[in-house]
Amino acid sequence: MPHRLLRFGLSRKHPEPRMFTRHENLKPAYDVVIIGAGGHGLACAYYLARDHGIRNVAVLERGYLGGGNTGRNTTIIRSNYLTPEGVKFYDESVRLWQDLAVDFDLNLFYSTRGHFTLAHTDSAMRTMRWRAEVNKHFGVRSEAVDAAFVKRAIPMMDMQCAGHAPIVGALFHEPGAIARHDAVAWGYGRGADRRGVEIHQQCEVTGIRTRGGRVEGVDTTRGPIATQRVLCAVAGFTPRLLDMVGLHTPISIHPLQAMVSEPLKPWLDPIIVSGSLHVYVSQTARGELVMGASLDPYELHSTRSTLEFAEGLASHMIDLFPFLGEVKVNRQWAGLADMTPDFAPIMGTTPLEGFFLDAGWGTWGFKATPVCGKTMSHTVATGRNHALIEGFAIDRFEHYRLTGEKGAASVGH
Amino acid sequence: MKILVCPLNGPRPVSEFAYGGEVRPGPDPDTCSDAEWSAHVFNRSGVPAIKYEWWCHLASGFWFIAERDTLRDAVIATHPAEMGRRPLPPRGAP
Amino acid sequence: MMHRLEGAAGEWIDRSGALRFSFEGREYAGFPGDTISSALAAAGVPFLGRSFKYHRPRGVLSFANHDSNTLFQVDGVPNVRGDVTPLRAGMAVFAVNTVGGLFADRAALLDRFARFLPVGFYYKAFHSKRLFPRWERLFRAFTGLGRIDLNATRTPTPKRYGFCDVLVIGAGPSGLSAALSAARAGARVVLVEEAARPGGSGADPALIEEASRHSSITLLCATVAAGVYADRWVALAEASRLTKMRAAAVVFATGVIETPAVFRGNDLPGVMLASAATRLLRRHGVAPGRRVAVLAANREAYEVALELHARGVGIAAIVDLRALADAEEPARSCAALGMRVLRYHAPYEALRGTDGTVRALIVAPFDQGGRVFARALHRIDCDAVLMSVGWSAAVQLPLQAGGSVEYSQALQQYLPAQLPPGTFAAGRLNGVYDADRAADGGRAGLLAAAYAGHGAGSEVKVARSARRPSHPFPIIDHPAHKNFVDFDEDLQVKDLEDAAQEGFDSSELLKRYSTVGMGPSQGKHSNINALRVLARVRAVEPGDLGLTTARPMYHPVPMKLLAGRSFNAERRTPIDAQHAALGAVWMPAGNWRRPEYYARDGESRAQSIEAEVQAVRAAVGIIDVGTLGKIEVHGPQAGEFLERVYAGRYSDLKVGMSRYGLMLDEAGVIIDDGVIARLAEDAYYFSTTTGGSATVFRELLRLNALWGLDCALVNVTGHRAAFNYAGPWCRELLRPLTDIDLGDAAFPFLGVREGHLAGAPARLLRVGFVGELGYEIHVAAGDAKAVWQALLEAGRPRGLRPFGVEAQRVLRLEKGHFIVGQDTDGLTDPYEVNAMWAVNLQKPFFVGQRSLKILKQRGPRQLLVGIEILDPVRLPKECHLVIDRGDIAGRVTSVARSLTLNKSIGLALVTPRRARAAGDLSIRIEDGQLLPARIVPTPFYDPKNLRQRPGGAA
Amino acid sequence: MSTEVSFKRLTAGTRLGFKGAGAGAWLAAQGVGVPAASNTWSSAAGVLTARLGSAEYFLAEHAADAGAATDPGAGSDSGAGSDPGAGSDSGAAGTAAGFLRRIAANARARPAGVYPVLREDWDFVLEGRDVHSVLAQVCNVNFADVQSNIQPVIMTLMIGVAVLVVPRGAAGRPRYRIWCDPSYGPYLSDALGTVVVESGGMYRGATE
Repeated sequence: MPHRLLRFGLSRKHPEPRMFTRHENLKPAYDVVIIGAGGHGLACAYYLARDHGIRNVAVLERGYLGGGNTGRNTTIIRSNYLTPEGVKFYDESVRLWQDLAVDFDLNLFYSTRGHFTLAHTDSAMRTMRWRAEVNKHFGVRSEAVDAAFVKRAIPMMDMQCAGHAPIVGALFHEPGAIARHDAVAWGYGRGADRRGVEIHQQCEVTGIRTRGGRVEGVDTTRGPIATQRVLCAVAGFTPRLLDMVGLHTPISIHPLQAMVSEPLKPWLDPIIVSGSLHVYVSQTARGELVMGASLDPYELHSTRSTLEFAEGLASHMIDLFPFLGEVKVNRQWAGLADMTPDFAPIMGTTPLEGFFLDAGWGTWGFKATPVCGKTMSHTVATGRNHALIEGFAIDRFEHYRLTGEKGAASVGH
Repeated sequence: MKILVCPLNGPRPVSEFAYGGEVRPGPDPDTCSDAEWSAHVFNRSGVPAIKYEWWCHLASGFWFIAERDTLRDAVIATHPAEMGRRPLPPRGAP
Repeated sequence: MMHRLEGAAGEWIDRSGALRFSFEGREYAGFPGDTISSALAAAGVPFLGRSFKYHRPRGVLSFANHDSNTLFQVDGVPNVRGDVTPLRAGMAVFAVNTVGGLFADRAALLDRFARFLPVGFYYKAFHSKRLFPRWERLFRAFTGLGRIDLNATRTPTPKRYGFCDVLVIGAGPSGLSAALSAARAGARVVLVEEAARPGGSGADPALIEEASRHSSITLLCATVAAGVYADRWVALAEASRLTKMRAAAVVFATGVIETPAVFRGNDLPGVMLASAATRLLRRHGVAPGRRVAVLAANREAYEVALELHARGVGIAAIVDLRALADAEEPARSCAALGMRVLRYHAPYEALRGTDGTVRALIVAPFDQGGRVFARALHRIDCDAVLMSVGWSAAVQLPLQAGGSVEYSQALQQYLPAQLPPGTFAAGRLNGVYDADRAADGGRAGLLAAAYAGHGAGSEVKVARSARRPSHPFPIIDHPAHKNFVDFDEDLQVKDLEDAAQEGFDSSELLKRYSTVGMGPSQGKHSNINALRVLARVRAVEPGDLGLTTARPMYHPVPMKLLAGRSFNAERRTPIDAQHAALGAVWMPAGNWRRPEYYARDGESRAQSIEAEVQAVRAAVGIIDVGTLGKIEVHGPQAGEFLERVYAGRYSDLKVGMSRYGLMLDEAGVIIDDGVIARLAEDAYYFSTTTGGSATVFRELLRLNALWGLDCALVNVTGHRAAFNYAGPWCRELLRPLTDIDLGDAAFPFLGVREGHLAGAPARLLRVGFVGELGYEIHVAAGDAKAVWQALLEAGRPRGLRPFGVEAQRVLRLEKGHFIVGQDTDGLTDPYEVNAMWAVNLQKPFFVGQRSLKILKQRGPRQLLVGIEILDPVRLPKECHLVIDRGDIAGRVTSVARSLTLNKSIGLALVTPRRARAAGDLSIRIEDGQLLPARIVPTPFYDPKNLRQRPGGAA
Repeated sequence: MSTEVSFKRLTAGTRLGFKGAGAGAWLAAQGVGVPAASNTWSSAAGVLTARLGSAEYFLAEHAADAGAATDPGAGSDSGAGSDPGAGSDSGAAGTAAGFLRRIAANARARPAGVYPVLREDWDFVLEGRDVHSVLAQVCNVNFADVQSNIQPVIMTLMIGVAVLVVPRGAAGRPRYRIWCDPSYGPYLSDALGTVVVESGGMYRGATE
């Protein structure tokens, strides 16, 4: 047992301070207001305070800390993207991820498991090879592997997928990892809090005040705030915030559902994704199978669950792993995803001076949490887009310069 | 599962339908600016509201227009596709 | 210790039979009608499982599927719910989550270190970069519950759709009454009950009888309403079937779930919920012990005491937590029988006996804040402790349905507040207890029936319970803790307080940090007490904190039930069997399958494909292209329609001629292509890609509905077969088979003609996709086999080979034709693949036209070029990268070894700079080596296209 | 007692389709009993005419259907009050085919607003007392509640395949004609056959 647990046994009172100070009131003004206390917003606050010395920051959250997509996603972390912009960006994120637990002094259960994106057709295999080659070009460990390799790595899987979608190969991404999603928000939140950032939960933004094309302040359910800089990091709710400042983007909202099994003794080490079967699955440190599939087919701003989703996903899980029939699904849930036409985010400065955007996260926002914090804090601090996010600028659509990450999005994750 | 009332086939579960996106009359391509056009092509009104949407009943290939509250996933009314040829009556928030 | 009593009326077991089974390797016997847990309890097995975190011994708690310490491994199936799973002869039952067996669990050591393992301890340590992997391996060795059998096979189970007027969930007193009143009003009723028999917590047998017999009530027992979804769509899970029930109206009669008192040792085997003891006693004739202590905070406590007494079980004492306990019945009878009743006392600690089960209960005077006067401790010897201190409303399903709840101070439970249209609540869930439950059920049943269009509803108002069935704070602190709130996750009061102290002091954050309610029982027995603890910390009322979101499943559902038979709709061309007979090696194409090539004895894959290519180049070949989308458009404005959906011009297309067509989306991106043939002034026939056929046709229907042009679209993809018969000999071979004049004058290149072929009505298109003289032959699906056979036989003497998709790819590559989706990607526009020849920007309008004007100014981001691989042996693969001075300059989209040309050729999308520079470039293959290649003009083969029109230009 | 349901593929008789604003009137002029309402069917002289939406028609021989009337129980179809045409089916078989062929021939003149639709559908009959227990496993439409007296045509999805369903038969002896795209025929035939057999019914598979 690690010595640091001893103090718990030896002290009478629980020797842990609050992770997040409770602030009864808002200050009249802040240097920066971050809307959304999810992983992204908190990460940006953390790096603003730590790396840019900007500590007079308020993070406003309508619900509770980490309660949005940060706490609803299936925690897959990878950098096996398709476009150079994507690969460089997520590779930096994976690099940051690996040191995060130590930075925070908080165990995130960051667990490198290896990530297989299965290919069931030769055209899918072509995409896998494309991704592998681009990844390798930027030093990211990915390989297009054949069916035999997959069989060796995941011997219990039905390579024929019940006969209707035989596996011809896969993209194997060694650094693929999972992490304890909530802890990421808590780690950034605590780190920001300790550096003077104020986190206000149950504080909803009702309006954003502007004058002459620049931000002046934010109205909230707990009163107005004056500020020159606002970061919008509210994946799932972005259009509602943008509507307050009259900005238009391609973002439309679709629910993304997931489900989790009862705890089982570990049997599945790697992360498995199948585009054709619309499945991704990993086994958590608690022994649960966390399973997801593709987006709901139509726009909806509700996190309701559907039976069709559970039916389809269970069916495809059993196609891959026929022995799972008796394994029970414990719980379904859903999050709201900001979808963009090119499956790439929308980040950085906007036509409205002082208003910064961290949005369009589709189904892949969690893995980008650290790099978003890094790049957005730089962007907010300097007013200029960080080099790593130039490909994700809001004006790329107007100029028909989409990023084209679609090919990497298989089922999203 | 959600029920949609198809003007041709009556009430059916949503699994019998394909979603065709919001009904979005565009600007005149001959007179509009590039910016107006790209905005039409790419931008969407992502704010929850009661929207006119294209829906197709798969088994009959029948397209129609539904007024749906995208916040509650409630279909308020359905209309024949012809409605899409004329300017649509305005719709409010849910 | 628990034991079986003499038989009594109404029990569910059949004492004449005996079921032998084993538990942890030891032999036991139970009766038909037993569950696994009841049989083990009857056999006096001291405990049934180990807890999740500390591996503490645990026994029956709820006996109602609400606790996870009675999950078993049964015949290789993990996490079998022993409380509700019927006992079968020969079952081999094991506890889950033990190291070395239930009775010698080495992991039990963890219990000693509990104080070193506070809430969220795993966040506080083990994360040094070097050591975490090692710790993780250790955690993974201990984590999880059941073990799955990797050799288990798939068991397809049927699924069905169900339809009813009124669905009643729960067959207790209120549910039965609801079902009856709805049925009497004329509704078709389905009544579901998760227990094996109706009756719930005790309904009038006459009521049960009547409801079970009623002709318009379908009673489904042992059936769990697992989830309530949109528009009253309810998942009903039986042991081996899922029913998806569409109900016009729903009555929730889900009742209440008994919740434990929280005190040190409340998890010892022998300490259980009073309702669990009642169920064991009534259904299975099992007594909880011989001297039983009852913790009381409601009337039910006294009722259970009387019931046990009547069956000869000794009552050690009734410990009533309340200041003013009931004086009237049934408390009076208990006193009259001389039972010892301690008022205003609370359990301070339960003591463990040598066998690990409860031996005694230490009680003390109690204040309502959860503190006891520890100086006045008092010992009660007992071998069982029943907890009857409160209930938690089963609001999960109403919440899933979209309803809201509010916390009732009077009742100390949540009550439905708003319920969505067509849903109703009844009985204890609704705050109506005791005899009034039936009346409340009747009311709800009538309202539900009326909503479903039967009867006039009901004006009746049924009052909520005047008594308070639940104690506001049945939670007792103890300096040494081990007073458990959550039995799934081993959470003690202090764990929740500590979590709150660390800032996780909203119900959602508390859940996420402490994991309270995240176990297999999803907090059914723990959420309400956790809220009470948190409320005390925050100095608010539980109602101020709000519940965490309720989501499906109500009880976990096996994936096999959700999966059902898992149908996968697949399409076949009419000559699928013929392909198989010819040795087709299949590849998926959309939801079709197509021959990739035809395997022959003594040929490798590559050899077969080469031979197929050579057959087309030198003699004749045939390929089934029936999977292409095939669409007809008829009507005066058919041409206008095509002008709008394709980028090219078609109104000027001569009748009897065809033209290539490129389809763009609004952004100017290439989404599909095909050939458009004009059959008559007002009739066109055109093709789409295999993958795009369904979606393209659907979008065309939408555009037609939107534009309202005078034309009609017909999708004949599945109704027409199509073959491409190509090669220098094809015309000679076709002549004797058809009445169509095939001469160049009568039937020029790109012509389309209708007539007969091999006796069948046929439509022929003279095409050049593979670069030889060739005809696409389109016939009705019903004629396909005969025509295919005739074409094969005609060609045999000339060495015809059927060719597959791979050969076709080589053939078209030699001609430099691109394939949409392979040589283009999700952003490719016509400029980038030099396809502007197929675009007519002068037309008034077509989809994507306006964007092309913008794309022209933007300029291409990549350009498709032909390449020749200069390496004599090695070949790059498709999607290998083009490298220019160390940077990515593009990728290979198609590549093949061409025997015809005796060189390796391909297509590549490269940066405009690189494309214009022409000349040599290098391609990086898997191993990182660079292969030299050169940009060359296309077509590679027959650049003047003479072979596809041997008679010269038409 | 075994389940009483049988499922069989019929050897396809003549089938025709027409589309277009003029189709209804033209068919009427050809002597076809054209249904007045969308998604309903009518039957005369052994020809079943289904109106798909407002301006599309599907014509098929009843004869093929009645031809199946050899197996036990199916005979009750003739008496079926729900289907005026059914009575004449068996007798009309030959003439029906000829009639349809004539219509097809006349259509080649391309009358205005009448567009021929090639129909090569696979053709099935699902019938028997317990037929609804089978349908409930493959389709989300509540056939038990379908008002067969209005002679509805139901376009829906069956285990993922678009089908055209015409309810026939008498009360207590439900009977359904089912058509689907030929490319889905083998799948639907096998999958539905499996369900029928597993439910204890009778399946006569695709007869080539």
